Amino acid sequence: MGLTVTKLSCVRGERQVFRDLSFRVVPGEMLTLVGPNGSGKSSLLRQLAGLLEVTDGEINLDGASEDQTIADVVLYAGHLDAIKAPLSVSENLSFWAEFYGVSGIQVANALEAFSLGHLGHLPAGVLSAGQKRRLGLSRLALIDRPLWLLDEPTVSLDTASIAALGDLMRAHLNTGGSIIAATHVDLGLEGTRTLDLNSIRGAQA
Amino acid sequence: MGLTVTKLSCVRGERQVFRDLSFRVVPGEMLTLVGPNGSGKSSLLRQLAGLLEVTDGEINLDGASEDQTIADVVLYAGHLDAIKAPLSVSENLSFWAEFYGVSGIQVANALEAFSLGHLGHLPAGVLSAGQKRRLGLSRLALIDRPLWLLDEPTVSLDTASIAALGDLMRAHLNTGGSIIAATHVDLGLEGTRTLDLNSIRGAQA
Amino acid sequence: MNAFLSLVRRDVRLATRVGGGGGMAVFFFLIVLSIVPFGIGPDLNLLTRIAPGMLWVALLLSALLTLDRLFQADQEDGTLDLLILAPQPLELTVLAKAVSHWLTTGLPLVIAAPALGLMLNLPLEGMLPLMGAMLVGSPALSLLGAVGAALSVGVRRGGLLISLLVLPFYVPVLIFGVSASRAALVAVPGDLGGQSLLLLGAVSLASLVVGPVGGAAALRVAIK
Amino acid sequence: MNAFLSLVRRDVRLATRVGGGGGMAVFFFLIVLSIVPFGIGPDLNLLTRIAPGMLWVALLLSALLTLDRLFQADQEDGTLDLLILAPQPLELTVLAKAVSHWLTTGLPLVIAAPALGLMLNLPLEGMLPLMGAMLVGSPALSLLGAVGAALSVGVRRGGLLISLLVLPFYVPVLIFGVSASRAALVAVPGDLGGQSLLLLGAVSLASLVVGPVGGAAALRVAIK
Amino acid sequence: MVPCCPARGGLHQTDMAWSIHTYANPTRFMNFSAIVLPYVWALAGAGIGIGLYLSFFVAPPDYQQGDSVRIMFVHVPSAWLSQFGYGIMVASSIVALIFRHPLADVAAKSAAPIGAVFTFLALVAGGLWGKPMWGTYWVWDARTTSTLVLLFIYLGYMALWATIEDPNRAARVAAVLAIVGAVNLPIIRFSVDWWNTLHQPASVFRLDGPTIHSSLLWPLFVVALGFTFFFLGVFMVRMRAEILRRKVRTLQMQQAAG
Amino acid sequence: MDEFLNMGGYGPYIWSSFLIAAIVMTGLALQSWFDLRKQKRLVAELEARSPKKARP
Ligand code: HEM
Ligand SMILES: Nc1ncnc2c1ncn2[C@@H]1O[C@H](COP(=O)(O)OP(=O)(O)OP(=O)(O)O)[C@@H](O)[C@H]1O
Ligand SMILES: Nc1ncnc2c1ncn2[C@@H]1O[C@H](COP(=O)(O)OP(=O)(O)OP(=O)(O)O)[C@@H](O)[C@H]1O
Ligand SMILES: [Mg+2]
Ligand SMILES: [Mg+2]
Repeated sequence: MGLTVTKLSCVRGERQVFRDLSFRVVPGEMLTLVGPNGSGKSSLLRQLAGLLEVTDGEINLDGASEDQTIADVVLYAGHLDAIKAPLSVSENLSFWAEFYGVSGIQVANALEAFSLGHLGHLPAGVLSAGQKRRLGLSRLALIDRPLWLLDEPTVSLDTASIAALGDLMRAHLNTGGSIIAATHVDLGLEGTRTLDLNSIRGAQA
Repeated sequence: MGLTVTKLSCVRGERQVFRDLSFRVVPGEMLTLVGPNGSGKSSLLRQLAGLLEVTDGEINLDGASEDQTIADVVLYAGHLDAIKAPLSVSENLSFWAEFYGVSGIQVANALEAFSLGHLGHLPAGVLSAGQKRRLGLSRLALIDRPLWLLDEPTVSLDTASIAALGDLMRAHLNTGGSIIAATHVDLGLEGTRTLDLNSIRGAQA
Repeated sequence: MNAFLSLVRRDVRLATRVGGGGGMAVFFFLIVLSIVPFGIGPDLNLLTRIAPGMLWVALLLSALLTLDRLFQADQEDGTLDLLILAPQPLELTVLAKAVSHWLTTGLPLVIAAPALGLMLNLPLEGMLPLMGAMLVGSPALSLLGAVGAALSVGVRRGGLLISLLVLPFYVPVLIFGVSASRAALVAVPGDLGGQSLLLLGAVSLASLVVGPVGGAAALRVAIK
Repeated sequence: MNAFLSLVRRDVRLATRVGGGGGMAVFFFLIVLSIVPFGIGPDLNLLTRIAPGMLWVALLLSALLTLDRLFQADQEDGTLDLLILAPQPLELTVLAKAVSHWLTTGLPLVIAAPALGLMLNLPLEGMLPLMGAMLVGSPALSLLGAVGAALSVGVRRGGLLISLLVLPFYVPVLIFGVSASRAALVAVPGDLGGQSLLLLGAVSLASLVVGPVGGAAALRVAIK
Repeated sequence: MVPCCPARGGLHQTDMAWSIHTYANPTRFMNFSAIVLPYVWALAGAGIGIGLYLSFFVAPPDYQQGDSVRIMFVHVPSAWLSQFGYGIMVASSIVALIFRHPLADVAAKSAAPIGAVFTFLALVAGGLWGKPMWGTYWVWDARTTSTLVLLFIYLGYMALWATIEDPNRAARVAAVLAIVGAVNLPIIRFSVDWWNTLHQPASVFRLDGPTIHSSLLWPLFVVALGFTFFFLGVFMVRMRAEILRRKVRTLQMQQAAG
Repeated sequence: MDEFLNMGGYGPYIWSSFLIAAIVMTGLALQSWFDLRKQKRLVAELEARSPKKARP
């Protein structure tokens, strides 16, 4: 699924975060958002997901059918992991499977993608920071959506998990999916394009 | 301020996280805790700070006077930033200055240490993830304590802020302070020792 | 439908895990009811007279106390974003939240009402109509409450704010509910009880529309 | 002392920023008071009779509704860890939290009580004693409440749990409070109002110890 | 020889610590309770059986209250045990907090539901007694109110246990509540006593100790003894179940980790 | 017999109080016992699954 962004602007709390941002992402491509803190990476991702108002400009899905909205193609993984502490690890994921209409058989596989299988029946509240993050990310392995929007996905992950995430992202790109990810660390994925929000801002200032 | 840890064990939710951990940190030294997710880095830091029960073993301050407890020498910066969204950036920091008995004049300097000076009057709730983190870390520049316990301090920070943090830590070590920090990324500080919690666990199994 | 049910199931399970589910609501109810006599004095006649009203006010309050976290908890841990982005229409999602709220607060109180009524010396033969009125009216509390909870998403200390937003809308439920219960219990002449019950049902039906639609609209605005 | 005051100041400021501080509590109070007549019917005599009790019950409820976030909010954003590690004794910290809770819920209600009393048709000459009783009794609500809030730190959906934990302890406050107010308002023969007031003061004094000590103990065990 | 002494002292100390732990040892308790339980049940059965016989066939009707006085044989032992249960809870909680006695929090947790049940029974039997005696099931007077508050504290205590996932944390937190509750209990009782004299002086009925005739007192003691053994029996069963529950949790956690 | 059941007119109160006590106490005892049995079964199952993985 491709995405074309034209002259997008973002205003938060009456302050212009960025302006006139235009870019394209084609299927199979990954775009990395970089820029210093506060340059608007998270804001852009939320705008793309439809979770933040678009002040100006347009976001278009390329090759989407008439009745498909952005919510139908996007999988968003933000700063927060959307995990319920009192539910067990697998209950957490099973819920999302059911809610997004995915067969429950996938849950075990998705957990295994981030080596969480042996923790399945623990209450999610006792997980360590990185384990929580991995549980959140395992939704990527569970729900099949063409466009991933990832906000600093590697935070708190150990090396093995970063590698697992890299594998998952590579597989997603290879099957024609696309990814837009904000990050301060290098994910080690080859052939990704980078969008520096700071330079945009510089241009605007 | 030095610290000697003898045969420390940690049990969380009836599961042994680590056992028989012994190490020393001398003044001017930094110890980096590494290990995969769930190996007990955060747990160890909370035990050292006195925020988590010590199942077994001992934690002793070297060169502390009789009536000094760990709470008197430690500055803890955990996963959470301890920031109140409705208060402005400088109000947030001023409160901690007053609460820890630091002169209010220092607040502006501490904010500048992480280039937050120009954001001082904004409500902290509108900060970006990295800006929030920087506000949390600016307590390190504000409150003068010999022992720093840092849990993944670089999360969400951009390159410039990581450098600023590095400078601050170096200065702290040079004045005889000591640091114990858990992290998955290299902080680029020379002459630090590393404690791999995974190898400890391996030894125990 | 599957998504709807899974959300209801999850929320009920969450409520059960954290707060003992309906049990907690009944406990609270019990405590409120028994604290009132401390306040207004132990005159049993007086208590019986105001009992139907007290039952309803306590029902209202325990709904209010739990509304607070209805969307707030989901917003704080990022779940709300994903609920909004999911294939299920947001209106159904709000309905599911309201249903699970009712299952863990309204329904247990309806079931416990006779026991509580006995404590207040209410006549036995009035219990069934009382339960009926509460059964018909209590869904409206959860449904209307969902709108308030959605409006105050993102505002910390939502508890009091929600009360302020929601209480005015609760007034009709309270009036018809009390009058339906009182007619059954205290035997008011005429058919007023039945009429109140009808009106109560109408309010509930209306909030079956207003709740999900209003709640979804409020969420969409609040999240952005 | 400086640390103590700065914590009180911060908490009051926070309450003012997010919830309009005391204003919100007064609004809530007003709404509860105005909803009760709907519940029990518009009999003015009856209302006046139960007015002191209602004022106290509403005072209790608005204290309860706000207790929830007393430590929970600080725990969720990591502030609590730092409060515990700070040089100030934890008992004083708990006291400061209770004081700011009282300043933003108890005190505004005490000040607003005469206006609310007028709404309920209470005699004018009883207002001062009523305010006195509320002034003496309401700190106990915040202080005892702090223990409940500390006990339920880290428990999600703590709202109802706190009510369950705290309400039994509120019973003496309620009883003496109402009896002191009623004696002043309804003119019961004898010096019983004064005696109740004394007992109310005793309860408040006792909770001045129990609150901070118990709260700090609870926090220490709850955080670990 | 000399370096031996401190070592010995040390050994002795650990010995003592060890011996404390052995008596507190859950395994020891499991063994001990398995042996004692049948006798406890037997005593409970005998006490309640004989007590019932005495209270229905031997005890005479009261000269004032007639046969209704027989409700006393349920009501009063239950009321006593409701306070006995809270006493056990507080004592165990103190031990749990101060000495970290491994069995203490198990004991405190197990006592609560039993105490709550007897509080409930005292309330119900009192209410059923009240209808013929006072003309109503319920009055808001000193004893009734303070007993109700006791039930609430029990319920709050149990709710706290039910809400906190980690049993160790739950134990410590609940212990604080139990102890704080104990501080308040006499205050509540005292205050309510006083409150009653203001509002309900007339309707309060009280049968003072001396007026209970020994022909009623004897059966009462026998029933009360039977109830007490019943309490202890259920108490031990619940403690056993609780110890096993923790073992289950530990095993589950270990299998998760391993 | 009738007279005994009647208890001088107090029969319903007396019998229901004794009955409720019997039911509640038996219920408590049974619930406790069932719980104990359940825990025993769980321990046995778990120990069967991981034989001799004794706690250090
Ligand atoms: C629901 C109502 C009632 C409650 C909650 C209640 C509660 C209690 C409690 C807690 C005790 C134990 C006091 C102590 O020794 O510490 C007690 C004792 C007693 N109650 Fe009740 N009671 C109720 C109704 C009644 C009624 C209606 C009667 C008789 C007409 C009655 C007669 C007695 C007697 C004779 C004793 C034992 C004597 C004594 O220890 O003072 N109670 N009750
Ligand atoms: N509140 C808790 N209750 C029970 N167990 C817990 C709790 N918090 C953490 N644990 C467990 O303790 C272990 C260590 O957790 P900890 O957070 O210390 O790991 P960590 O090394 O900091 O990991 P990360 O790199 O993910 O931050 C984990 O296995 C985790 O499941
Ligand atoms: N809720 C909000 N209200 C008003 N302004 C906001 C809000 N959230 C963020 N901002 C502002 O928008 C700007 C961009 O924030 P954003 O979170 O998008 O940055 P970011 O690039 O993700 O930074 P980081 O690397 O720190 O995550 C910042 O200046 C921030 O102050
Ligand atoms: Mg960001
Ligand atoms: Mg960690």
